[in-house]
Amino acid sequence: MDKNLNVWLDNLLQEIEGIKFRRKSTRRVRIDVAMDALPTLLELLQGRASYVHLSAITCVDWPDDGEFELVYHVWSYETQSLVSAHTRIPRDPGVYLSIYDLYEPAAFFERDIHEMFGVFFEGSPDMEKFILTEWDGPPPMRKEFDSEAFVNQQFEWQPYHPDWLKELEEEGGGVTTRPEDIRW
Amino acid sequence: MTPLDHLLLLSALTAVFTLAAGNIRSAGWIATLLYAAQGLALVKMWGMGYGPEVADSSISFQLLGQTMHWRFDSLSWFFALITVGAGFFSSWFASGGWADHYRAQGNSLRLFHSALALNVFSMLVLLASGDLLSLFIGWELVSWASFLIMGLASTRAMGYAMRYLTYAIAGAMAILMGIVMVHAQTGSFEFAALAAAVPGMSNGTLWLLLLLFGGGFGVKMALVPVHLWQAKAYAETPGPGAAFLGAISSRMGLFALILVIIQLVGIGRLVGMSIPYTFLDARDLLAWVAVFTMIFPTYIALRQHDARRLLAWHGVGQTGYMLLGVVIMDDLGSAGGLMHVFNYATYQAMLFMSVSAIMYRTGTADLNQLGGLVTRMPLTFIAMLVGIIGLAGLPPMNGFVSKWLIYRSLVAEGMPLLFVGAVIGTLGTILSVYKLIHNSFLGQLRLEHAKVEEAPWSMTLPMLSLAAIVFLTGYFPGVVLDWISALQASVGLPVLAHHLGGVHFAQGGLDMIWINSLLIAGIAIGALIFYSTGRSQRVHQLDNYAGGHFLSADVRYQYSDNFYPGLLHLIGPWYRKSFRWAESALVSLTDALSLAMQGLYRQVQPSIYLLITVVIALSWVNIR
Amino acid sequence: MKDIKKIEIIQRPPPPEPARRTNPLARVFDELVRFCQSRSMFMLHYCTGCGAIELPPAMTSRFDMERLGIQPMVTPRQADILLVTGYVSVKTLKRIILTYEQMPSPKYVIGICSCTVNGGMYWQSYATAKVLKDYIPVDVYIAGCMPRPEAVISGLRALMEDIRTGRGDAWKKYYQNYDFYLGNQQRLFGEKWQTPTDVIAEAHHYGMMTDQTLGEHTDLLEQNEVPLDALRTRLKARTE
Amino acid sequence: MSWQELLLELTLMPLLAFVIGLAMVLMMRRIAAQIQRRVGPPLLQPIYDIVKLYSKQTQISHGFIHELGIMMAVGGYIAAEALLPVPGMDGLADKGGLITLIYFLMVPTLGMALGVGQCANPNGSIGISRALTAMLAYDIPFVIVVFGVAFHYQTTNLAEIAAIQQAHGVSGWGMMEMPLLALAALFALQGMMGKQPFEVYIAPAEIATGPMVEMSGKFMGGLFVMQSFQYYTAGVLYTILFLGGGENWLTFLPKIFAVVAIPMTIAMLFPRFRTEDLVRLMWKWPVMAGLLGLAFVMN
Repeated sequence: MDKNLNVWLDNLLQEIEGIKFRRKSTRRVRIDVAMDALPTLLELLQGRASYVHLSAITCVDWPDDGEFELVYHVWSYETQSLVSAHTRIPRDPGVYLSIYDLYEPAAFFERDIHEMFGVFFEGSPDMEKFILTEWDGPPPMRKEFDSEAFVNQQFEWQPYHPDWLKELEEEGGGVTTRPEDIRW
Repeated sequence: MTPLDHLLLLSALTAVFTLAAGNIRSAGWIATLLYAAQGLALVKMWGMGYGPEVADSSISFQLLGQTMHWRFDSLSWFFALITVGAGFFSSWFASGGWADHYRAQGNSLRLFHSALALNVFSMLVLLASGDLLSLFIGWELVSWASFLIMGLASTRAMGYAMRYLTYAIAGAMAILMGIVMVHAQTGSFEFAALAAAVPGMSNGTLWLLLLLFGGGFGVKMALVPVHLWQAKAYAETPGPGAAFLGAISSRMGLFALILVIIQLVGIGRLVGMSIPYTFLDARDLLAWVAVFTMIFPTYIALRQHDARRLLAWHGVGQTGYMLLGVVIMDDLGSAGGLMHVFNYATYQAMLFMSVSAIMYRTGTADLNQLGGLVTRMPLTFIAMLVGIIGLAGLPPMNGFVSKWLIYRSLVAEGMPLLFVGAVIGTLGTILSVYKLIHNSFLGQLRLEHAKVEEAPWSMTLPMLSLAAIVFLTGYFPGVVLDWISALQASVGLPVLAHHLGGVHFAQGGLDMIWINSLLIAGIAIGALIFYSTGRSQRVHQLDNYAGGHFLSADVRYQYSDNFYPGLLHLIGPWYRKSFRWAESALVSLTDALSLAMQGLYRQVQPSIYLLITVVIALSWVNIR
Repeated sequence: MKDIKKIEIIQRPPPPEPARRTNPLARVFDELVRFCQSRSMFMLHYCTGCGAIELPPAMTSRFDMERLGIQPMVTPRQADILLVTGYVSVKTLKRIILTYEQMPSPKYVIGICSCTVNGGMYWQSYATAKVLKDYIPVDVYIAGCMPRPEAVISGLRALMEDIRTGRGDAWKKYYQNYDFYLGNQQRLFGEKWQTPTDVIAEAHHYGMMTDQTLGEHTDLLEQNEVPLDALRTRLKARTE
Repeated sequence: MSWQELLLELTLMPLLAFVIGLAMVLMMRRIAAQIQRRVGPPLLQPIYDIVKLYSKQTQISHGFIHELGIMMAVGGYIAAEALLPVPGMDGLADKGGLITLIYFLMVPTLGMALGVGQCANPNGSIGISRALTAMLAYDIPFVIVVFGVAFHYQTTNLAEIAAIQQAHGVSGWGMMEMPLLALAALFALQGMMGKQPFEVYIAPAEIATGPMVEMSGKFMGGLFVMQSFQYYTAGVLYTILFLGGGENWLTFLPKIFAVVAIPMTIAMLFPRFRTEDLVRLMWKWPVMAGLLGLAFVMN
C-alpha cells in the first residue's frame, strides 16, 4: 500500500518547481528547498502528506560558502519514510524562522542549534542556554572555533614522565611519539 | 468566716478589681498576686487534699422551703487547685510583654483580665456547690463566663462563641430537666436525697437521668456527638485565655459528671442498666463515647495546619482519656483519669503559651509559614518540647504516668477493644505533636524570621515553671496521687495504693523514680559516648545535601504542608465530616420548625383565631 | 617488535613513614583505628561519568566489594570515597567539588578512567576539565578507558593499603593549600565561584591552617562572596 | 539484690545487648549476601564500621538538638535494655513492665525525629514523616499482641511472664498457647525492626536514606549502635513474650537469633512497600489475626 503512496509523493513533489527532489531509497527522500519556501513545504508535508513527526533539525557549517545548512528530518508513520529538507541560510546574520508552530519539538532542536552554532530562530519559545550553561565563549560547534587551541591555552597538562620511561631514555631508547601527537 | 468564704471572697475581689482597674499598666501583675492569694487560701484547706474533710461555707439561702448551701470536699479541692493554678499562670503570662502587644492591637486589657477573673470565680462557685440547685447556678455562671472570654478577640471569635452558647444552653436545659425530674422523685435538691433515692428508681428513669445529666455535662466536656464547638472557640480565644480554657474549662463537665453520676448514681446501678439487644451496659456506653472522643478529634488535629487549632483539637481528644479512666471505676483507672486532668492542664497551658509566644514574635501561628525557630527562640522550644513529650505521654514526663495507669487498668479489667482504641488515640497524638514541633521550631529558618528574638521573660518564666511542674510531677507522681487517693475516698471509688515514685500493683507496678533516673542515666551515657570523640563543627543551614544542588536561602525547601501523605492518602476518604453534616441537619430542622411555628401565630386575618376557638369549643362540648 | 625488552614493573619506593605518636599504647591504638578505617570504606553512590558502569559488577555477586568492607552510601555526609569515574565535564566538576566539600574527612578520591588523569579521550573538548588533580586532591588513579571490575578492586585495595599504613592523607592537602585549588577553580568557573561549605572555617576548626591556605584567591572569594543567608553573612574563621 | 549487683547488671545488660546486636547485624548482612550469592562481609565488619565512623576527623552538626537527637536515640535504647530480663539478670524489669517498655522504644524514635528535624533537610523530614507513619502502622497489631499476652498471664512484669512460661516447659510457651498472637507479633516485629517490606523511610534512591541524610561520623555511628540495639530488643522481647524467655544463655541465644533471622530473610526477598500500602497491610491481616487471637485469649 505504501509503495503507490511513495509514487504519489514523488509525482506531487516533482510538480513543485523551485525545489530539487532526489529519492535516495524507498524510505529516504532528500529535498533541497529555498530558505523562505521551507516552512510552506513542511506545512504541506505535515498537513497533506502525513509527515507528522519532526525527528531532528541539524545544522552544517559551510565557512567558505559563508552559509549554514539547516536540515529538517520529518518522518511519516503511514508511508514509513523520512524526508530530509535541506536549506541554506547566510552565515553572518544567522537568523531564521522558527517552525515551533508546526512541530513543538522544534523548540529544543532550535535551542540546541542556537547554543552550538549561534543561529537565532525568531518565534522559538526559549532561546537561553541549557547545555553549555558554564560556557561563555563563542558557539563551539562553528568550524572557525579551534577547540584544541582553546584547550591548550585554558588547561595545563600533567607531565607524564614515569620512571620506567626515564631508564629507557638513559639507555638511548624511548618511546617515539608521532609529531602530530606531541601536545606541548 | 470559714476558709471557703475567704477563698470565694478573694476571687470575687479579683473579679471586681480587674473590672475596676484593668487598664492600668500593672493590672496584670496585681491580678497574678491576687490569684496567688487565692492559691494560699486554697492551701489553708490542705486537709482536704489528704483526708476526708469537708469545709462548709457560711452563706446559704432559703428558697421556697429549699436550702442552697455551698461546701468544699476533696473532689472540689482538687479541681479548685488546678483552676486557681491555671488562672495564676495565665494571668502571669498575660501581664508582661503580651499585655502591651494585646493593647497595641487595640483590644481592651481590662475586659480580658476581668473575663479571666470571672471565669475563675464562677468555676470556684460551681466547685463549691452543695446541692443540685447551686450546682445548676454555678454551671450557668461558668458557661456565661467562658462565653465572655471566648468572644473577646474578633468577630470570627464571637461567631464561634455564639455557637458555643447555643450548645451550652441546650446542655443547661437538659441538666435543668434532670434536676426537676430528681426533685419530682425525691422532693429535695440535696445530693444525699438523690443518692438515697437512686436504689428506688427504675431503670427507665435512671436511663433518662443518665442521658439528661450525661448529655448536659457532655456538652461542656465536648464528648463526641457534641464536640464540634470547642476546637474553634478555644483556638480563637486570645493567647493566655486559650491556655486557661484549654487547661481547665472543659474539665468542669467532668467534675459535675463525677459528682452526679459516679458519686450519686454509683457504679453498681450503671453496670446493671444494660442496653437491650447489645452486650453493652451504661458504663460501656460512656467508655465507648470516651474512646471515640479520643480518636476522632486527634485525627482531625493531625490535618490542621494552624498550631492553635491543632492544640485545641487535642484538648477535645484528651478529655476522652479522663472520661475513660474515670468510667472504668477501679482504683488504677480512676486514678489515671483524674491524674490526667492535672497532667493535661499543666502541659496544655504550656503548649498554648508557647504557641502564643511564637505568634507574639512572628505574628502567625500557621505551621506552613514557620520553621527553624529553635535557633532564635530556644527557651520557648524547651517549653514546647517538654509539653509535647508530656502530651505524647512519653516516660520522663507526667503524661506517661496517667496514661500508664489507664492502660494498666484496661488490661487488669480485660477490655481489649478499649485498650486498642486508646492506643490509636495515643499514636495519633504522637504523630500530630511531632508535626507541631517540626513545622514550627525545626527545619529551615526563613529569611523573614532571621531577626526574631526570644520571647520576653514575663512569657518564658511561666512556661518554664510549668515545664518544671510537668517534669517534677512526672518524677514524683506520688505528690498528685496523694490528692487523688483522698478524692477517691470521698467520691466512693476504690483507693489506689501508691508511694512517692508510683504504684504498687501485684502484677507489674510502676516506679517512676527508677524509670526516669534510668532513662536520664541512659541518655547521659549516650551523651558520654557522643562527646567522647571529635569535636563537632556547626555547619550553616544551607550547607546541606540536596542532590548536588546549590541551596539558596530565598528558595523555601522546608517540608511542612500535607505532613503525613501516606497515612492521609489511606484514611483521607474516612474524613466525611459526618458530625458537621449532622449538626447542620439539626440546625436546618430547627429552622424549618420555627418557620412553621411562625406561620401559625403570625396571621394577617385575626378571624382565623375566632374560627379555631369556635371549632375547639364545639368539639369539646360534643365530647363531654 | 623484537627489540622490546621485558620491562619488569618497578615497585614504587615507599614514601617517608608518617609521624607516629611516641608512646606505644597510642601507636597501637592508631594502628587499630587505621586498620578499621581501611577495612570499612563507604563509597559514594555518585556516577559522575561513563566509568561508573563498572561499579555495579564490582559490588554484586561476582566480585563482591562488601567482603572488603566497602558499601555504597547515598549521601556525601556518610561517604568516605568519592569515585570520580569517566570524563569530568565542567558542569559536573562543580557538583563534584560541592560533594567533595560536603564529605566528612578523612575522605579519599579515586580517579577512575584515564579521562581524570590527563583528559583521556576527550582531551580536545572545550567542555571537560582535563586534570582532576588541580581541582581536588586525588589519592589513587585507576587507568583504563573504563577499567574492569578487577582493576577497580585492585585500585581500592591499593587505597586500603595506603590508609592502613597512614599514607592516605591527600585530603589534608585540600585544607593546607586551599588557595591553589581555589585558584584553579576560579580560573575555570569565574570569579563568582563559591560553595556553601565554609572550607576556611573547617580548616581553622580542625587545625589544618598553613600559610598556603589563605592567599589572593581566597581574598577574591571573600570580596565577591554572595551572602548565604541573613543569618551569617561573612565567612567565619578569618578574624579570630 | 544488693545495689552492687544491680549496678553490675545495669552495666552488663547494655554491653551484652550491644555485642549480641552487632552479631545480629553481621548475621543480617551475611543472610543478605547469601541470598544474593555473594561472599558477604568478614566477621568483625560491624565493629570496623562503628570504629571508623567514630574516628572520623570532621563531625558535621546542625545544632545542639541534632546532637541531642543522637544522644536520645542511643541513650533511649541503653535504658530500654535494663527493662528486658535476660537469663540470670532481671535488671529493673519489675519497676516498669511491658507497657513501659513500649513507651521506652518510642523515646529513641522521637529523639531521632527531633535530631533529623533540625538538619533542615527535606529528605530527612519526609523520611521522618514516613517513619512515624510506619510506627503508627506496626504499633496497632503490636499493642493487640501486648494486651493479649498481658491479659493471658495477668501481669505486665516481663520477668514473671518468662517465669510462668518456663514453669510449664515447652508446651507453656506463648507461641503454643497463643499462635495467632505470635503470628501477628511477627508482622509487628518486621515493622519494628524496620526491615525491607516496611522500610519505606530509608529509601536510598528516593529520599537519600531518609532520616540519615545529614548524619556523618559519630552521628552515623550512633545510629549504627542504635540499629544493633534495635535488633537485640526486638528479638529478646519476642522471645520473652512467645518463646519462654531465657532459662540459660545456651538456649536463649539460639532463640533470639532464630527470631531475628526470620524478618531478615523475608526482608531480602521483598521490595519496598509504599507508605499507604504498608499501613493498609499492617492494619488488615495482623490486626485480624491479633483480634482473633484475642478472642481465644479472652474467654
